[in-house]
Amino acid sequence: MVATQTSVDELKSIAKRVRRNIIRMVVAANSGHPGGSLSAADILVTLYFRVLRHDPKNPDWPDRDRLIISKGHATPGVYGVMGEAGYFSTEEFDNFRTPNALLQGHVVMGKPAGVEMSGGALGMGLSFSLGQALAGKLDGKDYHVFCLLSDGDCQEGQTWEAAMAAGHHKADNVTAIVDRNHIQNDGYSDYEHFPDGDQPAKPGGWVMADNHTANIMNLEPLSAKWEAFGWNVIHVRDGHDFEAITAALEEARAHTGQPTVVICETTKGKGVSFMEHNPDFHGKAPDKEQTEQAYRELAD
Amino acid sequence: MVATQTSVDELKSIAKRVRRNIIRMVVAANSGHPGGSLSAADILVTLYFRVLRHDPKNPDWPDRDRLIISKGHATPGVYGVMGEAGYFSTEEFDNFRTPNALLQGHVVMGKPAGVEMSGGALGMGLSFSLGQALAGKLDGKDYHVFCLLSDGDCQEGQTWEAAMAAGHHKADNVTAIVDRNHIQNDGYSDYEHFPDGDQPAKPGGWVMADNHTANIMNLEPLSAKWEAFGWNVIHVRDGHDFEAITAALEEARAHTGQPTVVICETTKGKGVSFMEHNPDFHGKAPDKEQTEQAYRELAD
Amino acid sequence: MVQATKMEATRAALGPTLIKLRNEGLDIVCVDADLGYSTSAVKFGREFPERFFPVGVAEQNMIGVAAGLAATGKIAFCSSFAVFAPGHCFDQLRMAVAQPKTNVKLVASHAGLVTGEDGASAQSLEDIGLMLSMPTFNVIVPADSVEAAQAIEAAARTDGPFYIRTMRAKTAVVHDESYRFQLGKWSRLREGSDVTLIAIADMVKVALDAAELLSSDGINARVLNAASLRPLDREAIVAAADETGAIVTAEDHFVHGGLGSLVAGVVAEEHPVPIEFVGMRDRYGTSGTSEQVLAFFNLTPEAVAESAKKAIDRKSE
Amino acid sequence: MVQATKMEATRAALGPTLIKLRNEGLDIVCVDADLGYSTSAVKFGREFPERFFPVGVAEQNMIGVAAGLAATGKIAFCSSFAVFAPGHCFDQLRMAVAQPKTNVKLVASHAGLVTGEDGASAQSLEDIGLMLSMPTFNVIVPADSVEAAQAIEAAARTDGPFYIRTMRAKTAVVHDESYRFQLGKWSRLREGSDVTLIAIADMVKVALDAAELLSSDGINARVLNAASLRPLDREAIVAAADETGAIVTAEDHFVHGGLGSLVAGVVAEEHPVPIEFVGMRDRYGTSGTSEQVLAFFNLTPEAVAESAKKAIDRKSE
Ligand SMILES: Cc1ncc(C[n+]2csc(CCOP(=O)(O)OP(=O)(O)O)c2C)c(N)n1
Ligand SMILES: Cc1ncc(C[n+]2csc(CCOP(=O)(O)OP(=O)(O)O)c2C)c(N)n1
Ligand SMILES: [Mg+2]
Ligand SMILES: [Mg+2]
Repeated sequence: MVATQTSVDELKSIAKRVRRNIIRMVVAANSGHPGGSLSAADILVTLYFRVLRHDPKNPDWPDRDRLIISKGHATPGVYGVMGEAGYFSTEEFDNFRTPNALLQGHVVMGKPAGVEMSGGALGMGLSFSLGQALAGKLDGKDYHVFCLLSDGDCQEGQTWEAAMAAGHHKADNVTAIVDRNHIQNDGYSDYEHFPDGDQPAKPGGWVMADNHTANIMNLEPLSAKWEAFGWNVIHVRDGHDFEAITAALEEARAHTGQPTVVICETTKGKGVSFMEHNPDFHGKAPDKEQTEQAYRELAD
Repeated sequence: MVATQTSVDELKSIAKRVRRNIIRMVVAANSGHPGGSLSAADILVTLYFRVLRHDPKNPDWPDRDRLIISKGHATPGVYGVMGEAGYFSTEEFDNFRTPNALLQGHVVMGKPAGVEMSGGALGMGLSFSLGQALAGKLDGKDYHVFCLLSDGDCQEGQTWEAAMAAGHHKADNVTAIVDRNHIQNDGYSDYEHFPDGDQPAKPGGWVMADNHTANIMNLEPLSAKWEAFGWNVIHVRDGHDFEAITAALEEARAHTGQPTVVICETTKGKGVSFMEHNPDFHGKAPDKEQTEQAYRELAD
Repeated sequence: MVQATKMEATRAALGPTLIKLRNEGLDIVCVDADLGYSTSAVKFGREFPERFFPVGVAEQNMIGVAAGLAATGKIAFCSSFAVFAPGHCFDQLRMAVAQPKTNVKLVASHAGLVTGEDGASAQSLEDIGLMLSMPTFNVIVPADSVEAAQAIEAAARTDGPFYIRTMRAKTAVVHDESYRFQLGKWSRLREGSDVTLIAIADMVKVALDAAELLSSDGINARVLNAASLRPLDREAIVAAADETGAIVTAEDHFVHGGLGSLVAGVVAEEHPVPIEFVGMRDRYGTSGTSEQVLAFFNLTPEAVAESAKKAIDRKSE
Repeated sequence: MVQATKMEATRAALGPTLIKLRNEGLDIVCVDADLGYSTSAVKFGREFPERFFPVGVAEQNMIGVAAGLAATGKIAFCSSFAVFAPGHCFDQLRMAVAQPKTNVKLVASHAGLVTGEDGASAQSLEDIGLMLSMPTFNVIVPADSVEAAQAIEAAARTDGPFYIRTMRAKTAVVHDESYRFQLGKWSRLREGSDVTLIAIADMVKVALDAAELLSSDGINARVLNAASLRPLDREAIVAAADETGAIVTAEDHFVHGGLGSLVAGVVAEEHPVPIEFVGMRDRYGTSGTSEQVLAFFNLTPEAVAESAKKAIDRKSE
């Protein structure tokens, strides 16, 4: 099964459903990671409904494209779209994060079928993706391996080990996608969210009055880093624009001689106003009132 | 004690003695790492006899410059020069690598006094250096931290974590020095030692008839990598030229606002003809005949 | 069940204790790998920005930077989740801290199954084993918030490597304010002569509850809180073997490499008696609330009481 | 002393065995982190360049790449020194191999004090503990080159994660060619009823020599080669406790977390008897030749024999 040419209107309506699924899951579990799920939702929808060569009814299809979720905490987003794509019954959403449930807190390989790798520890996805890509070349298969990375993933040294090796092995069948939302666990990655006047003299990050950290670890110039590690770089200024994401991923697939990274500028918490740009909702469920508001904002 | 203005002629003769010390130690122990010791010897001599603010009689002097040996296997080179600088009795050379000896196989913090960090596992030195540099800034001290790295160090992800953090914290009191000899444990890092015709189609390294690996993991463009991680880069085309090394290290010390890396192109095994460019002598002692030849070549 | 007056997360002790100690003049610095918000370390960072060093999600670098800071004479704290430190930086702990004995204090939170909903990847069941494999590390597992604060203070005031394991979930406060934590000394929370229950962390309260259950069956169980795993309280173990003749260990961790192995080793060397091990064995965790997960894997007062009866039955072996 | 016909390094078995298995059609690939020359893995790479993937000095990536290869159906071998893998990539082994049970085989050489001259940093005394802390990993410690080749073959032919620990130094070949390695089955190299010596790797020969010493004192020591640590041969341990009433374990590794803890755990659960533990405890290694270092730390036939006598004396306890 090759990915369908879903229209932008359809994608929009799927993405809304996915966002509602995200809220449904974290509310059911009263825990989980909505922020990074919402920021990645449009990327995931584009992948599953436009780009990936996959078959939800045959998740082990050897010729399928692979999608490796390195930011393994973003399960509400991942399950939210896989459920829409038909990988499992959407009733499972309500058992999210319960003992032995199909939908565990962090991604688990094969659970549900179609999840390629276990995760939850950042920095590991790109190595695994490279292994799958090298296997594809060895086996003469033309599948492509996509790997979804976060800000934090790009701070782990293992990602740079993998980046270096992928460049060295000219693994042009790997595409890294960075969900660049500039917010992580402790607070803000860099100055992105701060007016100039807020930048204190001390370099290297500081804790603000609300206990969130500012300028945790700046990744810029991020494109230059990937380039220096041998990668083709595509920068998507709006990581919620389906056409832009699609174009970048198709270009990445077509590029030969080196791997490609697609850096998508996104908004953490995208689509739920009080979660947007808000580190509080990195790993927390909304309360009752907030939930109602979220559903209102995400109504069709 | 501030470093002396040792003349180049003096440095040359010290470096010869250091190289003889290296041979003496690995022969006494019948093991150890001559290749990477010889490649780093001139850098180490320049540091200890020209650049470092240090006092061999007061190795714990709080205001001393720090030299962190990340490539912790290069002990013959490190001890070889520290012995010449007067940190311990050179008779200790003959006990190298024996139980409880002062001179252990890999560097051990404080053993001999003056060794700043324990090592032997690659990739760890730059993080430690950054910690010392941050402490220096906090304490209002003007010491400088130098860190000696190898090819292999630059392949470990931790080095890039540390590089990113040093750039982020604007740790301009750290200087990384890369002993770029293009040879590591399994063989050759990259195509440096190969005429063009020898490059096979398979990217990413291959094993040659003599069981050495070619093109293990290319680090180039290495300068671009450090620049993208926020560093000032100085490239020394001949890492055995005392004046060039001195100039680069002084420039590095003076540079403000960001850390500096000095990439020194060196020859593994430098000074002993049959060890030069030869992966066999990464971690092996010469036999009797070879030893005699080495001493002949290293005679004053 | 033993009534606990208070429920508090041991992880919450870190930030406030570090602030207190810095205010008392200790040369404390803190390195953070993007989990200080969760471990409470950021509170120290808010008070002392120049002494707080974020390094991003990079545990290997966190340990190396802490060791470098410590090597200049500072007391270097760092924190993360127990699953990432030691797990993600074991070699760094071994080389930059354990072997040279640098003055680094790793306070790792979110340990054990009780971490809960994130599931298997997040539930550290091996961190004690990893840390005990580095012989120069002191290893402390506080049972409650009172002990956690005291253990952190002891670590700061004692030169050398320390690992302190804390919990995400609120757990029962089993010590009152008069309690004094001592390195190498286990507190005896209940007297008893028929069997000894030796427990750590959240399982201390479980063991106390088990002792209540046993007492209604006429069995007197001694309960020890084994917070100080290194230095170990060998005397308490030998006394348990000598005086009660049967032992149960209880831990929210793998038995192999953890408390179970420690106790079994001493008993085999000093006075062989039957031991029953309550803890995790052949599998990883699963998602769920703390309560759900502990029940799912049978880390309950009932299971501990059952094991105690079995151990007592085996005395005649 | 028992006369060994041959001395061979167990690490040398890797390359040739992988070549043989690939020639038999197994879908083997190999990932290398710049130590394949030392672990003998490069021999496979020379024969099968398209199946050999150097990644540079980057153990974390090595494990991740191997797991990715394995997930497509390949048998993914990787090798390093025991001090770097698991030490430098523990979390990767846990998340990418142990939890999802990917078909990755880690063959780590240069284990133990016998690694010798490089000293403490290079002497892995904790790798078994780390690997046993991942419950889905099979953990095999071959005693000699004959067993090493067979264990590597068994790993290749058995689905799931395997850790095989090999040695740098040449060690005595204690099995003849008729020996057949079995997962979960310990070989009994010597009969005896007074005490059981349970040993791994280079310490198997040491235990055999100790048994010789003991026999001259009229003591009959059983000697077991505990190569298969997971799956464990519980029956052999229980039989040792039942039939000989005293046990000595001997390992070139820390006692806690290693063979000693494994045996102590089973004995405490099944049949408490005195155990004496020969191995490393409270400190790291030092430089020296294999012989010098083993003697320095008392991992000798004499020490094992002494411990056996002590264990026997303690039977009356
Ligand atoms: C190795 C590792 N260290 C620490 C964590 C804890 N952690 C979970 S999410 C997170 C940061 C999340 O921010 P980011 O990586 O930017 O993800 P996103 O914003 O896309 O959700 C951290 C530090 C982890 N999962 N893995
Ligand atoms: C983390 C780690 N992995 C593997 C090794 C084994 N090892 C020792 S030296 C070496 C490579 C040496 O080459 P290089 O780093 O270029 O050092 P140099 O040429 O300067 O001697 C390797 C892989 C190590 N020391 N540390
Ligand atoms: Mg983010
Ligand atoms: Mg080199």
